[in-house]
Amino acid sequence: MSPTAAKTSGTVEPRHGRNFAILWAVATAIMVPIIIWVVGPHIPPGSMSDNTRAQHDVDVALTALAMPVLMLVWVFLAYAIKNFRADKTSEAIVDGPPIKGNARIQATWLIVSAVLVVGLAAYGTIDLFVEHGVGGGQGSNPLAKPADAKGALQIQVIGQQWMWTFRYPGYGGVETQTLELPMGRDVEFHVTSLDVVHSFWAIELGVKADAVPGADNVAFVRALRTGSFQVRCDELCGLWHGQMSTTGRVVSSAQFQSWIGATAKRYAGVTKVLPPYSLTYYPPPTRNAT
Amino acid sequence: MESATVSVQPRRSNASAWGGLLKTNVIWAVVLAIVGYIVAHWLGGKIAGNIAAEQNPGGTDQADIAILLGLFGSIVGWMLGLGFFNYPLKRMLGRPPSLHEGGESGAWRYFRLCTDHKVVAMQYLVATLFFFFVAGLNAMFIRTELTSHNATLFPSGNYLTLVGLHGTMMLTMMSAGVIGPLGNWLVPIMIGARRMAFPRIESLTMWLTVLAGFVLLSATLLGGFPTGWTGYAPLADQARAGIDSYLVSFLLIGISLVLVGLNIIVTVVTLRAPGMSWNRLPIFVWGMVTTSILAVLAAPVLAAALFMVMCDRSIESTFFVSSSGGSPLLWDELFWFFGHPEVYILALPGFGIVLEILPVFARKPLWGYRLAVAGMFGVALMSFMVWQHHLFMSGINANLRPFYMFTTELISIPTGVIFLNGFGTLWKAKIRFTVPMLFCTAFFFNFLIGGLSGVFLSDVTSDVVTHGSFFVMAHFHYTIMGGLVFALMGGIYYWLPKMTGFNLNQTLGKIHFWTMFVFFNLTFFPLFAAGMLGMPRRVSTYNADLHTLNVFVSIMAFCLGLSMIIFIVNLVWSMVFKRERAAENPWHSKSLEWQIPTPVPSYNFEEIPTITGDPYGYGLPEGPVVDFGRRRPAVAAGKAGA
Amino acid sequence: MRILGVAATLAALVALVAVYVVYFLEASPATVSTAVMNSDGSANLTLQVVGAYGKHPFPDWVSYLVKDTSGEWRHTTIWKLPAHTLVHVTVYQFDSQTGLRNNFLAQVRGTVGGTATYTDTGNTGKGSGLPVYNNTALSVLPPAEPAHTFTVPGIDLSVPLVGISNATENVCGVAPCSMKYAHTTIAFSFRTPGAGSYRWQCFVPCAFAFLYGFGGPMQTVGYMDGLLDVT
Amino acid sequence: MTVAAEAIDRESPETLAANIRVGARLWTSAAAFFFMSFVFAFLYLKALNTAHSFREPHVTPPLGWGVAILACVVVSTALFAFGRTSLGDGTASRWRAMSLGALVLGLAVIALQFIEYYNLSFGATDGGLASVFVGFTAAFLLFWLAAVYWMETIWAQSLRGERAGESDIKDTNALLRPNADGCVVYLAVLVITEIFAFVLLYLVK
Repeated sequence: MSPTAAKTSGTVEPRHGRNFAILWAVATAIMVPIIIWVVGPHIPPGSMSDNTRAQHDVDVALTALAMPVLMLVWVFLAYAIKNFRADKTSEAIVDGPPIKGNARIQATWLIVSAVLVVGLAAYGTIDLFVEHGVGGGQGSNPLAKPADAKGALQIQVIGQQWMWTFRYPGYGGVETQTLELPMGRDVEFHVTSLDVVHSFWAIELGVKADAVPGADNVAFVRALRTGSFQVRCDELCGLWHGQMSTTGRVVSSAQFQSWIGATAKRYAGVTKVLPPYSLTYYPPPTRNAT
Repeated sequence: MESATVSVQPRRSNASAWGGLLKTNVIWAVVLAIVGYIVAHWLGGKIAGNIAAEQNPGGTDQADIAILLGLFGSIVGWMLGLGFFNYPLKRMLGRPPSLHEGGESGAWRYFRLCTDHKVVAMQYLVATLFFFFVAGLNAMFIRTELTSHNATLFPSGNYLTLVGLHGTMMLTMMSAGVIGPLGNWLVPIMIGARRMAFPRIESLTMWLTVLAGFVLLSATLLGGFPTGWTGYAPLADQARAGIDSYLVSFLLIGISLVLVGLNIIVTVVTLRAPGMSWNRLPIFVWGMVTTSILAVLAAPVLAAALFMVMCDRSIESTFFVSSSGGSPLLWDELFWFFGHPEVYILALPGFGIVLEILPVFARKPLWGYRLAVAGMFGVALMSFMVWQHHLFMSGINANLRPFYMFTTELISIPTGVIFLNGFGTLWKAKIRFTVPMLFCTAFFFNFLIGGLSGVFLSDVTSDVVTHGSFFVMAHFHYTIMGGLVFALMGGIYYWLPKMTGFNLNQTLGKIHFWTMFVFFNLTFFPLFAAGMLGMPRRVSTYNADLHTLNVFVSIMAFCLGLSMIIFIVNLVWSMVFKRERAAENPWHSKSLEWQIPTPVPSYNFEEIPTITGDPYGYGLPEGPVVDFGRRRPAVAAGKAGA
Repeated sequence: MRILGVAATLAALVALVAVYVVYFLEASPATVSTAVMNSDGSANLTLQVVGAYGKHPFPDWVSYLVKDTSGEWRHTTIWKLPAHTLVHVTVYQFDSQTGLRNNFLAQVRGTVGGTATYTDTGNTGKGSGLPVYNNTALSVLPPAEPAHTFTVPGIDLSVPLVGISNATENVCGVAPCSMKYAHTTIAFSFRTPGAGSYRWQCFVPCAFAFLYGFGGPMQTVGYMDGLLDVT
Repeated sequence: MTVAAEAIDRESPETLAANIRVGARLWTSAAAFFFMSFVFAFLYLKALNTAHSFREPHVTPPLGWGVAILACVVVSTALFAFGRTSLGDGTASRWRAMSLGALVLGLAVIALQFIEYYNLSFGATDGGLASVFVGFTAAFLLFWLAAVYWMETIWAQSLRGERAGESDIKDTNALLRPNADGCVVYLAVLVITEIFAFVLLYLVK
């Protein structure tokens, strides 16, 4: 029961290394352009804001970068399945060549993957700063801010079971259940929650920030064109988590001014009874009957 | 280890089949668990009444002290019924330590505390597969609900309970799914030992896992739980009593993971046969060791976090209540500090199985053995340094994000090493595509997609889109189901003939493989798109324009479910009806476990063997890999299977 | 023998699965027709909200009840309503005041005229000191006074329901409550949207003993959450 | 009697001693990671200080009881650790006295902790520190109970002495010392934990 290695027969073994390398190069050369120019434009999340543009570019870049790796494995598997098969016609167990390793290949593999990883991390980090956080929640002290962060429109997003409301501190702290924001102006979202953890996901704007009670989570966006976008809750928050959604609108600056003016007037009565604007709220009760 | 052979013939226990009924066994365990619940619940009601009469005015659903105590009471009853308290009590009375329990023969040993590691492994296999299919059934329900973009089929709360049960049960049972059955069965045999280091603890982990599964199911009787498997506080503080089942169940799994990991590490360190140097240790054993390191160190953090939620719910502490000086972020940090190693607890065993099986069917030595071991250790150690990538959007200190992005991408280096090992082994090989080999090949196909999608999630920019969406869900199904479950299936097809002594049907196996492979990919690949298009996880309502996609996915998921039924049919047909005797070494492997008789005698080795060669010495003109001493164990010496 | 064993196991498993499925499907309360049609094509919907349901399985849970077309009080929160119809809602509210988590919900939204009329016959206790509403139309209710809200986020309808004074002694304990107990009456009208299923809920943290007052009945369809089944 | 135990020879204590040695260290590291979570919880909640209610003014853990518990934990461990050095070298009376002392003090820790709970001027609801205080001490109590059990089994076995043919292990008395050594490793980590707990919960302002 110890089959011996296959004796090298008279036939010349094909040059597997070279063949495989060629196949891989060809497959990669086909796939990368397809990803960039054919698939790429359709990769979400579109181009409604600066964030989604950055996210789209990164997703295309990562998909394109994944192709050489994907092809390496797929082409290899296909090549191995085709070429490295045991003789099906014979019952005898034949061993392959006893190659136990190859230090050079191992070192090359490690170095190449390390270079890739460092490159990816550097790319990701630079992108994160250049794109001022690309719409992700950055906590209360955002690291990367847009150039004119002081002039940004502040909107507070308040999550509660199960509804989003929005406060505009620049307009008397008016609170509404609909989200509208002007096109072409930096917006600074302050996301917080009144009860459990929610996550504010403005899908077409490429904004996502967890709403944590007692915490202020800042995310930036600059909308590039008008239209409507969806807001969904992205962190499981109880019974109506799946229904905790609303539709927001990006409008022109003038339209925004008239909308916010009308809203402030409409809700003047209730704005008077709202708590003063604050980055976090701790409304009672913590528990009833304690 | 010195040892001398005494008599080979085991004395049969003369206890009749009915006699076993009266001894400690699982029937008593169930009865006493229920009694334990009732008694402790009553007691808890009294205590709670004294502590805070105001808080629990006869409420049926809010008496968390009583319910938690009841669940702990059922644990005590369960262990009492199985006889786990007998030995500790004897030790308290000063009786000397021993390694084995009495009465470990006959069919009853499968239904009680048994110190034979092969019996425990079979118990584990049945239990984890049972819960795997229960959880799979939940997945079918979830997919049924998602055929409509409005919540139509299940009431909203019930849907969340289904999602939570599916996630928690899959995660917990699959954590134990390889290390339990295959780890317990193979590790001692592969290293040339007769037993695990702590046989009673081994059995305890198995029975705690079973109890954990049933406790989790009991959530349905207590109002369900709305949190999914991540149990985010303070939603967990707020939820109805069903969440207590989740907490206790996960705690049991945590304890079980610590103990099973501890047991395996100790076994490998101390019980290796002479000649089984660290350099010769089979790669599967290395996979188990690295998994065990994660289990021992990560699960206690989970236990602590669960303990805090229990405190919040019962004595109303405020660990996660931000209006009273706590913070939900504390749960996020602690849970994911456990949670990320946990997902590697679900990956490393797969690496081990695949790299163990590949050389056998490639007829080549494992390529780059040391690098593979280093890769596994790299994954294990680095998995403790990446957890905050689950919290990129959570509003914790944003300055840390570049660091965690870097470490997360760094972990792909040791993971990539596993691919290199696999491919080096396949290079110029003489591959035989048996059923186990098919599953191993598919492992590389699936796990690659899982890994590459992980790069998207590690990049903060891309994570803003994909975090918490179906993209994540597709990603981890590719790594856990496409990776671990495929490897586990390969392992079952590979080792089950040895474990039970009966062959599995290869034709059905191939049908199972191809249906599972095709429908798995058709189910989960479209979900990447669903996530990127804005479908959050765990919702029963989604945008109408994703409807067609979801209907397609659901149909494919049902087909995937059918392929699992093929697997069950194969198991039942081959093990119960056909019962075709398995050969001793049907795959012509050189590893130690295939050199001993089938079925394996209860003492494994008559004499502790001396290891004389590499388990992967294919193509090498080496002698036998093991020296069994004076006698190779007689084939018909014991009856381990059945 | 083996076949019998396998068949028995299979039968047991199928039975278990069936029980499991039924459990998950059935826990929902019944859907009832609730709209009493008027001659002008509008409909009437009559509700009551009680502070404690008073019966099995959760006697201390707060709950909504609805009058079905035959005039019976039913304990369900899934209500069938006709589409594109003016619905006149009358709520008899028997629970005491809790106050809002988010005061924005003190605003009446989405009703015809943007107001609701409040009638308060409950503040009978000593020292309640609260204004007594008598058919008062309000667009903002003082945020400490709501006992509940009736809110349908999908159609932007939200009405805060004023509570009876906490000093009231004549409190109803078992549903359905008769009008002899202290209660408030809230009336408003809204237009139903097109066909579909719309979730509604209460936003006042009125669940006893749960964190943030928002567990238990607040997260259970049949108590403080429900569906408008618009057809 | 089991198949395995009969078919083969009784096990040698050397391997079992190694099992206990490695196992005790692993169990101890698991315990250390468990308590690290509470240390983290303390530091994290203190740093966040949500709603300025990490430390409510009236939450002052009673220092006296804290010192008493810490002293009992330290002295109990010390007695057991020193007592075990004379385990089996013929001076059994010293071992018996010291291990009995360790056990009594170990039980005293549990009693003192309950007395402290009973006399607490605040409840677990009173903010972050109060929560960590109650959670940390309760979790410590559970692990300490396990330590007392472990000490007790060694003590009980040493009192009872070896009787022939009672176990499937050759010389069970030879396991006493490795077992006690393993227990001391665990106790040492519990002492370190208790010191951490004491400093964080009672002293840090």
